[in-house]
Amino acid sequence: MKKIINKPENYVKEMLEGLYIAHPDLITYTADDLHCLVTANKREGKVGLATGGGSGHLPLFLGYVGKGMLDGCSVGDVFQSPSAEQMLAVTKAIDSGAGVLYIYGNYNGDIFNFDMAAEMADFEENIQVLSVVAGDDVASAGPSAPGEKSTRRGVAGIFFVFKCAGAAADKMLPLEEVKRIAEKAAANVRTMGVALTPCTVPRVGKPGFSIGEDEMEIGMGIHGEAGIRHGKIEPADQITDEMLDKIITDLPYTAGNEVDVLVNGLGATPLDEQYIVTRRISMYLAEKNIKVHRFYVGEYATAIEMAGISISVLKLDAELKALMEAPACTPFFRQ
Amino acid sequence: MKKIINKPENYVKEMLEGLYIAHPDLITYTADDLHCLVTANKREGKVGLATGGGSGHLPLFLGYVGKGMLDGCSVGDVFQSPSAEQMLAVTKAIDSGAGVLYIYGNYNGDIFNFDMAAEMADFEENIQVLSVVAGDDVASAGPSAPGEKSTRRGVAGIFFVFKCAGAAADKMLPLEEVKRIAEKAAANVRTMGVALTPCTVPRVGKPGFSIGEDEMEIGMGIHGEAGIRHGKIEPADQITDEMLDKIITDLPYTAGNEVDVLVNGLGATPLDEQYIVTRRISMYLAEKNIKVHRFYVGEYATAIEMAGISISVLKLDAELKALMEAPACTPFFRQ
Amino acid sequence: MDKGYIIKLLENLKDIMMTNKDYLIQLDSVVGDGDLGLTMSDGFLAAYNAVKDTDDNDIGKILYAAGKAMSTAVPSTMGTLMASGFMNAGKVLKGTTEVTLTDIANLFDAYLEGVAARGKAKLGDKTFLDGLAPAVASLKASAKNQDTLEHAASDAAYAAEEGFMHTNQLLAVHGRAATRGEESRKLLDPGAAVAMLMMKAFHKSVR
Amino acid sequence: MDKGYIIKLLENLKDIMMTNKDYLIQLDSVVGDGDLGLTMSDGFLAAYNAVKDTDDNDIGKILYAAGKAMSTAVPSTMGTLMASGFMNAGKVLKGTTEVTLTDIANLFDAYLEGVAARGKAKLGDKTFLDGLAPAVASLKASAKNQDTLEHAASDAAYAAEEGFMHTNQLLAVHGRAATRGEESRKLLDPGAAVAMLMMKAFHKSVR
Ligand SMILES: Nc1ncnc2c1ncn2[C@@H]1O[C@H](COP(=O)(O)OP(=O)(O)O)[C@@H](O)[C@H]1O
Ligand SMILES: Nc1ncnc2c1ncn2[C@@H]1O[C@H](COP(=O)(O)OP(=O)(O)O)[C@@H](O)[C@H]1O
Ligand SMILES: [Mg+2]
Ligand SMILES: [Mg+2]
Ligand SMILES: [Mg+2]
Ligand SMILES: [Mg+2]
Repeated sequence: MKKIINKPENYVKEMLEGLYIAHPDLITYTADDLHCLVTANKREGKVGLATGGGSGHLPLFLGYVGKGMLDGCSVGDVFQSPSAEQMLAVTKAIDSGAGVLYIYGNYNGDIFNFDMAAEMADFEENIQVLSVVAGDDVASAGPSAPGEKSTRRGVAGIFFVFKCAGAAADKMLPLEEVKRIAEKAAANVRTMGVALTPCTVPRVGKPGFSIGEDEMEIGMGIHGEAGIRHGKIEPADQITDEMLDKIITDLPYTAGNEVDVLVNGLGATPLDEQYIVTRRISMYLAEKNIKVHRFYVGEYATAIEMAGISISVLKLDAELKALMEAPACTPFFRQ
Repeated sequence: MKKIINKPENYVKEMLEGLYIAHPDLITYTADDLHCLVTANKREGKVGLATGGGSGHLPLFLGYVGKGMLDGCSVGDVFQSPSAEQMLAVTKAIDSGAGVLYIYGNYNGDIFNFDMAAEMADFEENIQVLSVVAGDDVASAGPSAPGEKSTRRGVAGIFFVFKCAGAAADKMLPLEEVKRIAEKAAANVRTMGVALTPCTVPRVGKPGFSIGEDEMEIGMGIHGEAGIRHGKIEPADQITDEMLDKIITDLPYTAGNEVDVLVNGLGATPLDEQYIVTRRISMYLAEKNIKVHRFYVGEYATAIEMAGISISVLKLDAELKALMEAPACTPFFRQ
Repeated sequence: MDKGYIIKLLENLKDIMMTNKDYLIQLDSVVGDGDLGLTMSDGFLAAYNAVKDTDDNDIGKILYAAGKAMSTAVPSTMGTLMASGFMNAGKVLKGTTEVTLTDIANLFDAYLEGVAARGKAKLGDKTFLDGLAPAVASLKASAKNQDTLEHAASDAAYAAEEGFMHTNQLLAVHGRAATRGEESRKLLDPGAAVAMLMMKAFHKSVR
Repeated sequence: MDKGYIIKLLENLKDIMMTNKDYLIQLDSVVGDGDLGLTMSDGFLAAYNAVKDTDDNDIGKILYAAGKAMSTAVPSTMGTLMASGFMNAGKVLKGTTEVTLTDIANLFDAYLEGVAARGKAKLGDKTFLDGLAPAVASLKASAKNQDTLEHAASDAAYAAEEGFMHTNQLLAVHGRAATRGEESRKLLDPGAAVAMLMMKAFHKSVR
């Protein structure tokens, strides 16, 4: 395990201490608990937006707390959900009477805890809480039947949901409206990833799985969940096309659509490669007559030090487009 | 070589194509040559700021072209200088009569080419060009005697030089003044790095050197130049202290000083680890009674997919502090 | 039986999870991420510690407090589910200071309900429910038959064990195990093992 | 001799770099990054191609154009240094359409100056200069003695070779080799080998 860390059991605590030191203008914490991160710039009367999840995905989740995006984030141990109590503490801190919307990824532990936190907020604190669960990874399961709960994992595409909902809340829209927008963004985003190397949870000390020296795993999840196929590494253009084929046909995205695209590095993959993929996406979508409104390129949701890339596509309408264009200022995302 | 690329010989070209696709509002190119990158928002009457250097260091160098920082960048092949002609093309495109300042790292190839370009600009185009060469890596050589040229390599600290000079040019200061400020910033920044893994130049296809499975190299350069010692990996706090000991005593930085600090990931090291190091730096400097004005944390200057971190410290006075606080908007840096 | 019994039950639950820590780690390592032994021993310890010296006599409140402590200590899948079980049992038994076999059947029924409401799994989905549900059914039948507490607990423990042993017939549809598809079928479910251990501890608490 | 000779010289320079590509790669692989064979063959090819069909009779302009083409083709350390040599020689010989031995001595002297001005190395720093400088000195002496061109070229080639062979006594202070400190001393300098090859090609061009 090649990591610049101290004791593995202090990994998350020390990372959080560093974060608060570096971004005092944007974030702070509540309930005397470093894991209960909240904005340093609370706006009265605004719907509070909270997320949460395991560590190991920086800048996800906490990096999107700030102006124009989220108001709070409860932070778990690496790849582990934070507790309902921590979520409740964040909820209490960010509510200013307009209610709170939870937006988080589709993982069992997170769902159970956010549900419990929502009940506690209602029963114990009389705070109205609604929830939107994002599941954008087309590789993780087939599309769900109408009315059925999605079984897809939430991955990098949640960034778009944060951005749209954050801008909506910033416009002082009411809770139900912000939820509608978050759901609309979530319903219109699809993601797929490819991994080249595994990642190591610091407390475990060795990779949780392995990928052959000249192999890749298409569709692998951000905790190393199995993908849809593994095989020899192929040229970037070919990998990109395979991922886009899956993404495009799933929603589907069709000629005449306008989209935002997120090209996301999973941790160890240089920006150069992300731009090589960006180039191909642009060619591919142009051929399908799908117009790219804007590319976002960089590390937005990682899997510790996994090498790999994911592509997320958000289908825009006038409403989502305007929300995507709104300004935002968080530790990791500025626009 | 685990990379998501197409033909290695197209690595830089395709990366650049992706960049122009993703950031059309900020950057474009001149002389019909993708390697001659210039701002899309030229300001008449402003001193032009140009940099350049080999690829493989994203977001260095081109990522800092935009508003409030640089105006142009010539882009070489991986770890190779661009040509004087490309530098000249950039110079011509960004000059608007106020002259051009070159700011680049202390490497032979870059120096020779920038010198040649400056001569061409003078002889052939009648453009006044001045140069500032940044050499901030304390591990690469001892301090130079007064009046002597520094033999230190330029590494991540050049970000501070770009930022200060960029803000000065943005204030419409004349060429000599912008140069004075760039030199002052360069004179007050020191950097040191540590590497855990090697990196692979795509056209070479295998790592240029190796580091033992449980070893690190303190002071390694961003092309894999040998450091000052290698040994077993140590806890993050210990590594941080060793690097800071070298940095602090070099300038020196003393009690009562105010500084900006850049914690830079070299490519494969997760943000978490960068924040763990940030935490320690904050403790260390507090003990020395050196005040941190601001932390910058993230990937600012990489060595392809090297795992490792560098720390850069800029000593501030009122002038540099104000310049560091000025706004900037580039593909990779927004403030 | 008063709150003293409930606290003893919580102590026995804690003890059995501690004793079987490695067994649960081993089961979860095959199917999931291997943390179940740690989360269950830490979680039941936190539950017990939170109430062992309580002044409260309200059995419902005690169970609710134990659950909340557990949810804070171990916010993992099973940690939160077990916490939800205790909290729901607490709500149902709120105001009770004495319990009979019928109350205990209700307690575990409410626990099962709490887990099911939280996790939204169905019987046969290869989860904790498939271990606990047969035991609750057995307890209810025993209560109806007015069996002795010890006899009822013995039957319940047996039913839970059978339920657990039966999980290697089932296809996983929740959590990490589900990502294995058909391959998951031949494996025993770690969460159902926790149900079996709970019923063993319950049996011990009434002997 | 008119521009025809200069173009033939450039052709011979290109040929010798092509022929010795692997040799230079091998030398540079020991000390540096191994690219010297590629950059020198590509660079001298570009220089030759840029002027081989020129209408210009001005030898100075031809040399300058050759240098510029080289700097564009191979912006590496040696590429830029060789380009600077040609460009400075071009400046010095500007307006010349015929050359004698004295002019050629001046040409290589200006080349040396151009490289030295660009690279700011001193003699003895274990660089290209340590190969070319002895050859230039020899050429100047030959011109003074009014030697035949062929004899002068032969002496110059011999001097350059000796200069090159002598670089394994010197400590590197520039570029990648310098990072090896004392260890660099026992190695031959690849850049100086280029100087030796240049003089060999010059010798061939006048035979
Ligand atoms: N929806 C659910 N309802 C009930 N039990 C569940 C549910 N999902 C998973 N489980 C149980 O949780 C067990 C795994 O728990 P745990 O190790 O805490 O999960 P993880 O480590 O994956 O978060 C499974 O063996 C299963 O019995
Ligand atoms: N300042 C200098 N002046 C003259 N020659 C130099 C100088 N620095 C380096 N050289 C020559 O350059 C050679 C290496 O050239 P090259 O392979 O192009 O360098 P790199 O690949 O490191 O950029 C050395 O062998 C040396 O002879
Ligand atoms: Mg588990
Ligand atoms: Mg777990
Ligand atoms: Mg070389
Ligand atoms: Mg080279």
